[in-house]
Amino acid sequence: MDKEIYTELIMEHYKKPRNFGKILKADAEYSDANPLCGDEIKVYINFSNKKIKEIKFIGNGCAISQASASMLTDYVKGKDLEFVKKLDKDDVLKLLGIDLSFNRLKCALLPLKAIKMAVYSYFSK
Amino acid sequence: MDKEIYTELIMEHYKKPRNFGKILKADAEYSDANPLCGDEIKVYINFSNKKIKEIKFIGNGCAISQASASMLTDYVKGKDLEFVKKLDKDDVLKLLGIDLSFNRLKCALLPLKAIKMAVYSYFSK
Amino acid sequence: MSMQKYIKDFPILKRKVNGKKLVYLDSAATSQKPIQVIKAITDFYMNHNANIHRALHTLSEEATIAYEQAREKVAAFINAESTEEIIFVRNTTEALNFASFGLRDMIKKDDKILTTTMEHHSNLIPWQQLAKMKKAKLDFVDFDKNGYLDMKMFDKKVNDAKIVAVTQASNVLGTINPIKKIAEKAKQSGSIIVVDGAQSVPHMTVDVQELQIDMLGFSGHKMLGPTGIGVLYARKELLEKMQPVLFGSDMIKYVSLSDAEWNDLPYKFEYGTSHIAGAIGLGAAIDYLTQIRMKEIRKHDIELTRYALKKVGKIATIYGPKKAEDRSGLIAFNLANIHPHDIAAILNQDGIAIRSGHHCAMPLHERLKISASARASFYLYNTKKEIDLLLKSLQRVKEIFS
Amino acid sequence: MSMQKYIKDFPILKRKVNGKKLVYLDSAATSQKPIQVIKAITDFYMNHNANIHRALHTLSEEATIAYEQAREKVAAFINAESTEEIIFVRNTTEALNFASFGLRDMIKKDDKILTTTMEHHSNLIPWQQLAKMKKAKLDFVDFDKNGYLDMKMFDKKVNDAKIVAVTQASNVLGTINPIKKIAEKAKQSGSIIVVDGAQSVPHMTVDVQELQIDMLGFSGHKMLGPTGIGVLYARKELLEKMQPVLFGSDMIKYVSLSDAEWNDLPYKFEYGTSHIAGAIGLGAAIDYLTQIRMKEIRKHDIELTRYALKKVGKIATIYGPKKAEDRSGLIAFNLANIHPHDIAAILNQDGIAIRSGHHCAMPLHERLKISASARASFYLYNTKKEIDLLLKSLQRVKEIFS
Ligand SMILES: Cc1ncc(COP(=O)(O)O)c(C=O)c1O
Ligand SMILES: Cc1ncc(COP(=O)(O)O)c(C=O)c1O
Repeated sequence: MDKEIYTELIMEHYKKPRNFGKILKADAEYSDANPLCGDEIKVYINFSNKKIKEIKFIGNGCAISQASASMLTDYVKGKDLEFVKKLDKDDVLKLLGIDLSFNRLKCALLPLKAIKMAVYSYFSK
Repeated sequence: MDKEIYTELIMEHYKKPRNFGKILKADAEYSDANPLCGDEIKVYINFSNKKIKEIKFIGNGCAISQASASMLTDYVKGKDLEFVKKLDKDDVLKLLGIDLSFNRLKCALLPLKAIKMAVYSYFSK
Repeated sequence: MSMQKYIKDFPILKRKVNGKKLVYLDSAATSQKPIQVIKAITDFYMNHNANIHRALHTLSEEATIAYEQAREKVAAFINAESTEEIIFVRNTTEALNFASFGLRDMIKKDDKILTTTMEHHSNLIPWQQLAKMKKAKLDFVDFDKNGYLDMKMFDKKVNDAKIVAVTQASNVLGTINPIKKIAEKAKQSGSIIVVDGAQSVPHMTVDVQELQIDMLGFSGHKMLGPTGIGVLYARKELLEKMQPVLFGSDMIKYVSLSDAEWNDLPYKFEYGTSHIAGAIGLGAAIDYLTQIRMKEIRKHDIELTRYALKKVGKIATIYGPKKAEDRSGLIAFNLANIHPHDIAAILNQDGIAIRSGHHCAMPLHERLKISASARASFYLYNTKKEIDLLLKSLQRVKEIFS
Repeated sequence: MSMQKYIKDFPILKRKVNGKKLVYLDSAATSQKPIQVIKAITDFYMNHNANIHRALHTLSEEATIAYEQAREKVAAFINAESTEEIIFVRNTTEALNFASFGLRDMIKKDDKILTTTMEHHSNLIPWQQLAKMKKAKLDFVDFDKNGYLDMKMFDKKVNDAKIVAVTQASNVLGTINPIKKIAEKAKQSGSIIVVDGAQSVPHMTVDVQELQIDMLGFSGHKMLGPTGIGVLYARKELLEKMQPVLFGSDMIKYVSLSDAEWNDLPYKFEYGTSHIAGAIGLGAAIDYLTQIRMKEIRKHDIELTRYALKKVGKIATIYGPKKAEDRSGLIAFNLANIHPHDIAAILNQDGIAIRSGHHCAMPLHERLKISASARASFYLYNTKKEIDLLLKSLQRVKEIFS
C-alpha cells in the first residue's frame, strides 16, 4: 500500500490546496499541531444558520496533511454540527482515496481534529 | 563452596559470640545496618595509648555476621589505627575460614565496616 | 495439577543449582519468564526494532503498533476504560512515586494521607515524603494479630483523608485487603484511592472499574514480563489534572526556548524513548496469563498456600491470616532462634531459592517485633512436591542449628 | 571498509522492507542490536533471572554480579572514577531530568542556567522547568550560520552561570561541541557542567575525567543496547549533595513509619527493581563497541559523513558544519519545496529508513526558520553503498514532486 499514496488527486490538492488562507474575525478558529512531526494547522470558520458557511485553513505540513485539509474543508462546507461530529478516520481515507500507515494517519487526521474542535468550540459557546 | 560455610568454628562463634554487649560511655561508638537484609550492628570501643583496649558489639544478624563480629572484635584488640585501616575482605574471610558469595559477603563485612568507622571517628576528633 | 503443563515453557526451571534441580520459590521478588515472553523480546530486536511514534518508515510503524497494542492489552487486562489511562513506567515503585508526585498539588498543610502499617517501602516513602513536603499528616491503619487490616480503625480514620494508599496484597503477611470496601468508603469520604498492585495484579483478576480504584501501580517483572517495565493506571480525569513529573521528548506538544506545552494522554507522562521491548514483552506476558486465565492461577495459588500453611506451619511460625483464601501465594516465616539468612543459605545448598530479610517492609517487621523473616512465594509453575522439598530442607536447617 | 565484517552480527539488517533490502539510516533515533546483545538478554532470562541485591540464593547472586559488572563496564567505558558515580536510569531524558532535579537546591532566584539553542528537548525542558520553579534565568548560547556554537557569546555568558547544560553532539546539525573548552571555562566560573551525551557516547571516546564533565546522560538504546536503560554519570561529590528524585526499595537504608534514611551511592538513586536485563544488555553492547574500538567507529562515521555531505549536498540543503571531522555521523537536510514527511515516505518505498520532523528540537528548527527536516544517521553497520541508494531514492522523490 505504501506505493500508491502519491496519487494524482493527492498531488493536485497538495499543489493547489482549496480554501487556503485566513478569515479575519472568524466565528471560530482552532490551531493544532502534531507534536511528533511538527505539522501545524489553523482552521477558520464562519457559520450561518448553524451551518458552515465559509471555511479556510493555513498550515504547514506534508502532501498528505495538506491534501486532507484541502479536501476536508471542501467537504464540510454547508454542513452542520451533527455531520461534523460523525466524521471519522474512514471518511478521511475515503476522501483521500488511499490507505495509510499508523504513523502517517496522524498527518491525515490533524485537519479533521482541528475542524472538529473549531466547530465544537462554536457550538459550546 | 556453598557447602562449607556452616563450619564448627562459625557455629561456635555464632552460638557463643565473644565480646557481645555494650560499653557505657565508650570512647567511640558506631552503628550500621545492611539495608538489603536488615542486619544491624553497633560497636563500642575504648582506647588506651592510641590502641584498642576494649571492644564490644551488639547486633542482630545471621550466623555469618555474628561470627564475623565475634572474631573481628577479638582480632583487633590491642591494635592501632594503621592495623585497622589495612584490614580488608580477605582478612575477614581468612579469619572466618570460609569462602562467601557476593551477596553473603555483605553480612561478613558489616562488622568490619562498623569497626573501621568507629575507629576513624575516634582518630578524626 | 492442571498447571503442570505450563512448566515446560519456563527454560530456567530446567536448571540445576548446587547439583540439585532448581526449586524457585521467590516469585514475589521477581517471576520467571516463559519462552513466549523471551521470544517476543527477541523477535522485536531481530525483526522490528526502531524508535516509535516519530518516524514514517516501516520498522518504526511496526514498533509503534506493537507498543500501542501492548498498551491495549494492559488496559483490557485491568479493565481500564481507555488506553489513555495506561502509563508505562519502570516498576511499581516508580508508578507510586508518580502517583504521589502527581497528587501533590491537591495536598495542603494538615491534610491527611492515610496508609497502613503493612506497606512495602514503595507505598510508604513516597507518601512520607509528600507529607513532609506539604506539612501534611500521614496516618496509619494497623492490622490485627491475624494479619487482617483493622477495618474499624480504617472506618474511623478515612473520614477526613485526602488520599488513601493501600496495598492490595501484602508481600509479607500475604493478606489480601478488601479493596472494594476500602475504595467505596474512600469515595464516600471524597478521598482518592491509590492501590499498590505489585503482588495482586500478577496473581488475580484486578478490575479497576469494579473495584473503583483511582490509581494502581504494578510491575511487569513480577507477572512473567521483562524487567524495566511497569504500569501506572489512573483515571483519566486525575491524569488530566496532574502535572508531569519528568520532562522531555514525546510528552511535548510545543516547545519554545521559554516554555513548553504538554502532549495529550498518555504521552504526557512518558518521557524520552520508551522501554519499547519491555512493553511488548509485558504484552506477551499478559497474553500468556490471559490464556491460562487468572482465575485458574488464583486457584493454584490458594491450593499451594493451603498446603504450605499446613506443612511448614508445623515447624515454623508463619505470619498473616490462617485461611489460604484470604492470602496471596506466599508465606513468610521464622524458625525459632535461626536467622532467616541462614535458612536461605542452607536451602540454597539444596537448590531451593527463597528470600530472607525484611522484604522492603521494615515497619511491618518492627510491628511484628522481628528483624527479618524467610519467605517462600509461589506462582503457576510451582508444585506441592516443591513444598515437600522445602519442608525437608527446613528440617535439615533445624538439625544444623540444633 | 573495515566495518563490513560486523554487519552480519545484526540480524535485522537481513530484513526486507517493501520488497527491498532494508537500508537503516535512523540510528540517531535508535540503533540496531547485534546478536551478542540479544543473546546476553536471552541468556539472562533463560538461565539467571532473579531479583538482585536482596536474596542469598544462587540465581540472585548471579544476577547481582552480572548487574554490577555491567556498572563496572559503563564506568570503564566513560572512565568514571568509581562505580558509585554510575546511576542506571531509563534513558538520556531521565538522566537529564534527574540532573536538573538533583541540582535544584543549588539554584536560587535570579541565578543563571546557561544552555544553547541547539539542544534536544530533553536537555531544554528540564532546565526551563527548573528556572520557572526557582524564578531563575535561563540563557542561551546561539550557533553561527555554519552550525558552530558561538564561543564568544559563551565566554561572555558563562561568567555568572550556576549551571551550564550543553549537548556534546547535536542530533540535527551534527555539530560536535568543544566540551573540554566549555567545561574548563565553566569550572573557572564555578559553574556545574552537565552534558547531553545521547549522540556522542555511542559514537566516540568520551572520557569524563579528561573532559572535566560534572554530569553526563546517555541512552543504551542508541549504542547497540536494549531499550529502557540509560546512564546518569555524576561526580561523587555532587551525588552526595543531591537529594533523590524518586523513593523506594533499594535506595533505603532505614525506614520507620515517619522517616527514611537513604542508602549509599549509587543505590540512593535507583528505586524499585532495576531493569536488570537492560543493564546486562548494555554491558554486552559496551563489550561489543570496545572490542571494535571507539576510534574506529568514529573514523567510519567521519568517512560516511564526508561522503554523504558531498553526494547528498549536491541536491539538498544540509544543515550544520561543512567539515565531516566536526560532525557526528548524521546529516539533516531538506529538498526545496518538498516536505520531509514526503521524502521519508517515498524513501521507505525503497526500503530506506530515515527520520523526518523536528527531531525533538523545535527551537533549533525555528532558529533555522524551517518547520521540519529529513535526517539520515549512520552507525558502524552502514556503508557508502547505502548512501548511494539514499541519493538515488532522493532523486526519485524530486521527480515525483517535480
Ligand atoms: C541530543 C539528544 N539528546 C537527548 C535525546 C533523548 O534520548 P532518549 O529518548 O533516549 O531519552 C536524544 C535522542 O533522541 C538526542 O539526540
Ligand atoms: C507489595 C509490593 N509493593 C511494591 C513492590 C515494588 O516493586 P518494584 O520493585 O517492581 O518497584 C513490591 C515488590 O518488591 C511489593 O511486593
